[in-house]
Amino acid sequence: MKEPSKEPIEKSLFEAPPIAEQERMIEAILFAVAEPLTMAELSARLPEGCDAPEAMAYLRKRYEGRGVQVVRVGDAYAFRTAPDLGHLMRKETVEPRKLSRAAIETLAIVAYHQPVTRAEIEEIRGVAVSRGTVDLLLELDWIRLGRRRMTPGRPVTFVVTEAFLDHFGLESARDLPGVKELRAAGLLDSRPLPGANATPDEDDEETPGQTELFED
Amino acid sequence: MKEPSKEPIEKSLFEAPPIAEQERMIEAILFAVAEPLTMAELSARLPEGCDAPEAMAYLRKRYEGRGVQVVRVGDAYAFRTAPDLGHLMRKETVEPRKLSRAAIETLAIVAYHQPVTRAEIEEIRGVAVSRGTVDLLLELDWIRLGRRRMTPGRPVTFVVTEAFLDHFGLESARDLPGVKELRAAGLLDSRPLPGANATPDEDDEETPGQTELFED
Amino acid sequence: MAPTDDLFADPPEEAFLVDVEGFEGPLDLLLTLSRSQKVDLRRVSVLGLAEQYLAFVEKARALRIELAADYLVMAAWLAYLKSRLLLPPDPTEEGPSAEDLALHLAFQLERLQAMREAAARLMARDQKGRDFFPRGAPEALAHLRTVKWEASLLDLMRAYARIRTKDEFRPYAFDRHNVYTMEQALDRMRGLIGYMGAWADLTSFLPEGWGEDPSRRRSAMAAHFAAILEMAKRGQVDLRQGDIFAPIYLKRKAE
Repeated sequence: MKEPSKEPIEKSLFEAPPIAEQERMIEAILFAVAEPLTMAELSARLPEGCDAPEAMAYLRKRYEGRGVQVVRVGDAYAFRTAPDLGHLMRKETVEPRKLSRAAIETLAIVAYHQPVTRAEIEEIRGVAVSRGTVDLLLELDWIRLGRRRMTPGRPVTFVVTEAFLDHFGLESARDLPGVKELRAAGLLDSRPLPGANATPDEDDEETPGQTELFED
Repeated sequence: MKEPSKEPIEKSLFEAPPIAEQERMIEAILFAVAEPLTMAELSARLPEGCDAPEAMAYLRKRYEGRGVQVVRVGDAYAFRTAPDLGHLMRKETVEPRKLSRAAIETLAIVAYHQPVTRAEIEEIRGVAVSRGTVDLLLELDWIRLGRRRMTPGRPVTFVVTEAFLDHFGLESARDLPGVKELRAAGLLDSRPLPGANATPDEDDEETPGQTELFED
Repeated sequence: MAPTDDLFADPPEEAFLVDVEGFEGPLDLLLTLSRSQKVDLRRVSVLGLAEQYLAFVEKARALRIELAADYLVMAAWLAYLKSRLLLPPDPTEEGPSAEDLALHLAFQLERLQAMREAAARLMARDQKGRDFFPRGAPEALAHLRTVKWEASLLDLMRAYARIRTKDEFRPYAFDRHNVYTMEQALDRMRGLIGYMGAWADLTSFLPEGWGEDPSRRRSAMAAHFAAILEMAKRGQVDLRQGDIFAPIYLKRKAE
């Protein structure tokens, strides 16, 4: 495996660095060079008289069990992350975030009225629908574009997706409870505060205080 | 320096890996990237309960004198090849952009006097700073905008970046060559021309920032 | 590194003038001139320097070399400083003394010189990509920050309910506009029945303006259907329907 060393004359002229120094050298080269390097390429970079294979043997030994390792790629060498630590390179964090009121309302309108145009959504909500809201729902793959409406301007329509049904555990959008059922379920408060727009979400939830009083 | 560890309860729930393993982990992460990483960024990738600063201390020690080393850049850390081995990476050497004398001096003035306004740079060099010079330094990501000076006109200031520190192998602006001597000699003071006929820009009153930076 | 630096062992003035472009402004020129005094910058004779500078400007003028405005501004200022330095201090004059001004100029030169040296030392440092290197094949540290949008079916239904509720919330008022009552239909049918001959489709009896709009049509249809059922019960009409959902026919009952 050893490289045929240079002629003895040359060797005596150029004193090769100690093997520990050679090891340092290939460590630095292997680190800095983008591609895996063959022994010949490494040797070419080392000073005269160096023994790249021997230095490499030391280096590989040194990195055994470390967080990075010297691996052989074909007939070349490279530093690689230890396989058991690969997961550290990919950090996944999931941030749960509540869908904004505008987004959930827009989604609800699409679900209940599909196919529905943006103008119709705005009419039902009574406020403009921001591009961001629609984009987010599209990105979430909860709504998608339906057929264009055959009316002047041929506006696009929105419909809910399979992913939407999947997420909300529905067989089809038709399974969504109607207004009557919503009311029966107590979800439709028929006595909203005036200016219901401004009331925060929490107001729509049942006030737990009351039922608590009567339970147990 | 130690990070405040998690509450003991949590700590017992999530058994942190042994310190040697933590060292391997930060070794792998730091090795993988080209840019310096802060302790916080490292910690975020380690499992619960790890002590990144302690692991870092071990790691730095391990690489002392090696072909690659852990260097500190501002608040961050990075692996870099040992400077004495640069000659082995001739092929990797990126021809440094030829900087004009104006650009080099402007860079030095920003580094030593930061935060510094354009008027102050001009006052020191005795010549107008061309827009191209500042743009080039900004583009190289060696300087960036600091806070506006709280003087009439609220001029912008310039400071050096972490990329600057990284490029010149500096831990912090305090390690600039000769900075202590210059400060002791009063040559980093912003001393306005005595009398009324001062420089047109009145913003070089007192600049508390620049001394603060270098004070320990 | 600057070509001008070499000129100063024995400054040949011609070279000076040719090289005026090489100066980075009047302060740089002054700094170069001050070196010819071969003293520590702190001991430089500002008066001598002013004279050197003014001589330089004179020479340039004689050679019809155009100097940039800031060189001339500096010349004017130095001429002023020179006269102040030469004359005995005028006690009535306000502002900084000539010595203060001279000291400041010396400070500026020393500071510029210091920054020059600092710049040179900075550039002489080991530099990334030249003397030391980052990882050549960096791996991407992925930080996949996935936002999981949370919305339950309940949220969805509540949202919808909220919208609908908003619509419904108005003072109670019966919607007479779109409702046709059975009483109205009965009155109407009683009036029409006298003219009836053969079997006729119930829909042909719907009043004008109630056949188009679906909700009005539905209401009118229901009212008329109820009305004819009532009439059939009273034995006034016969009803017939071929099939489920088929048109309903009615005919005046033969007496």
